[in-house]
Amino acid sequence: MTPAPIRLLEALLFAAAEPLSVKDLHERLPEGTDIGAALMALQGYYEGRGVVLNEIDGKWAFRTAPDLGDALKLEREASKKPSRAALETLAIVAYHQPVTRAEIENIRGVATHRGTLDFLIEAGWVKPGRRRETPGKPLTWVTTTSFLDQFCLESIMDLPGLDDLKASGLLDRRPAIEVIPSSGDLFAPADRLDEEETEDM
Amino acid sequence: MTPAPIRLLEALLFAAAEPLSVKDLHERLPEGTDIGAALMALQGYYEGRGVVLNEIDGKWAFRTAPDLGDALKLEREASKKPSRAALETLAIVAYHQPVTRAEIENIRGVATHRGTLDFLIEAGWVKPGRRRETPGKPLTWVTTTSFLDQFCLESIMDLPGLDDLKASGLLDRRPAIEVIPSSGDLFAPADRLDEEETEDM
Amino acid sequence: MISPSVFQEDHPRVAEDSVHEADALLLDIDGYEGPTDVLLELARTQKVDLSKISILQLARQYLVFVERAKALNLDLAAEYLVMAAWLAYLKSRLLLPREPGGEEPGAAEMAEALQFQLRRLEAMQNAAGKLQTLPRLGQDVFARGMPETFPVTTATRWDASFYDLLKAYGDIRRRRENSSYDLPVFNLMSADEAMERVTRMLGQLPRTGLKSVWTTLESFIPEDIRDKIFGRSALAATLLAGLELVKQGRIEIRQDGLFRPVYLRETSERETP
Repeated sequence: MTPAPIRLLEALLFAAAEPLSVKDLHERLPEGTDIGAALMALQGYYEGRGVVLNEIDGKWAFRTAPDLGDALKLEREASKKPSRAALETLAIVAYHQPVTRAEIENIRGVATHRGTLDFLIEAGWVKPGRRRETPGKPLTWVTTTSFLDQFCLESIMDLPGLDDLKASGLLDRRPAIEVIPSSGDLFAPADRLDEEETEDM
Repeated sequence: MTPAPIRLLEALLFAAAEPLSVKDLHERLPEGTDIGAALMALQGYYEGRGVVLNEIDGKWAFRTAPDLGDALKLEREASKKPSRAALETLAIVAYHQPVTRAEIENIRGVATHRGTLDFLIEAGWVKPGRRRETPGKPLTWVTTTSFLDQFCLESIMDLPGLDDLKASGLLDRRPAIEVIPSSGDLFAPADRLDEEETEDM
Repeated sequence: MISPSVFQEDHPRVAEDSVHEADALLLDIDGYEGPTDVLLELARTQKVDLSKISILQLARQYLVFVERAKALNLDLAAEYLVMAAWLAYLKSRLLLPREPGGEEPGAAEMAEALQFQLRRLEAMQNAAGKLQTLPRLGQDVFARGMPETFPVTTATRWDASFYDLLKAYGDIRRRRENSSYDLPVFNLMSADEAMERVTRMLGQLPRTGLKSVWTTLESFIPEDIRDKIFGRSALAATLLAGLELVKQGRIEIRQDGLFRPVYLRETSERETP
């Protein structure tokens, strides 16, 4: 087993949200630890591996080995949250598929921004289904396998029904009488309406 | 120098905060890599170290060694504390899964309050499973990979005391006594909402 | 004199203790997750393995609990009363000899089912406790603090959880419902109404000199109120009106101790119209 201070050092550097200075490490490691020696030893373990222990500006951090960048197409990028409009549209397609664009708008009660469906198609969550056999033969929309993957569902049948949503508290947020005096829930959702008007993508 | 595929694997897993499935790894590693063998080799390297390679529900992630928790003194994530009802419900889903809401209610002997299941869904610990092939096709609930990750379990087979509970027959989900007005058997609250509205008066 | 053994059931020796337990439970009734939870707690007071529990004693303990609630004028939720009815039935079945050829479930089976229910709930409560003792990610075990992400060649990783999806759908449905949703109408007495009523009635009180006689707060409240909520709101609104009039220096208010009646009297010179 690796000596205790080195294990701890390794765990600290792994879990830290930012590079740590020797001073930071001093505060967190047992008193009397030879930090310099421990860092050298740890750096030795990672020699030639997929991960390296780097010193940048007097601070220490693990990084994936620079030569692997190409192979991994490594890029720093924060994951993004889909817009509210996109999520709502996606939810409607999921629950009401196959569903036409007019129906989506009718259910949402807001005109659907052109980009919203485009976004869902590009994300790979929604695809065109059959045309409806009604005048104008409108195109319908359905969800894809990759939609199921994203939300860890095995089948579209596994979406909770309305009664399930109700029971789990997701559907009905009507203020019960006991909340009236304490919180402003009853009159508050004014801001929610503002939010809806702006269909940001 | 460590063999190239293992270096890549190490870099991939080290860089990710979330567990990666073998499928994820497949897509990013050179074709023909024996991922199983590479994972085993990598896990061997980290044996007894401050960071260890864990399998969670068939996915893989580096995590700090569990025995270092106290010594790490890292900022603890301020997580919302589950209520007693939520924890009990979580335990029932974990041990009895897949389990329907009616079954949860029967085991607990109370109707599920709003905020219980939706807390668990929001935390990402519980998700819908397949619908039960019984009349009404009720939705079942199961735990997620993120639940296992969060509670440092490799699989639901590792739930504490699972074998004893199984042996004692206590994991039977069938209703024992039918006096619980939960699933609407007794008072048939076709309209559960009314019931909730007035319950605190 | 009738032999006490005949009525043994009506004079349980555990009565004193049971009342004590019942009160302790009633004090913390909000801390319990329904009648089964309360039953489990009562069962624990028997201090035996749940598989050896006396169901008859347990039924008695629970019925004492419900009786105490009634005696203390506490409103128990309907589910507690349903359980009481079920247990009372079970108790009678356990005490009476079984009718031959009866189609109803045997008392022994019912008792066994109850016992199973309690053991299963206890097991799940213990399991919940054990879950809490497991090391937790972000508390005892940590993930990579500075994650680097690898975009798949096709698209960005979208951070949308299943919860987000359900919530989005819930929002839409709710919006639709809300469009035709009427706020529940509660029949309450408003403070203005109470003020109007109290002022009017004060003027009709008998007086001695500048002051009227002391009159209880209750006498200002309309009689024959059937609606409990309206009654409570009337009491609150009348008290509020009283306090406001005290502030204006028009009346005095008096209460001789906690939970004693509240008296009002007019003090000011009556305004001449």
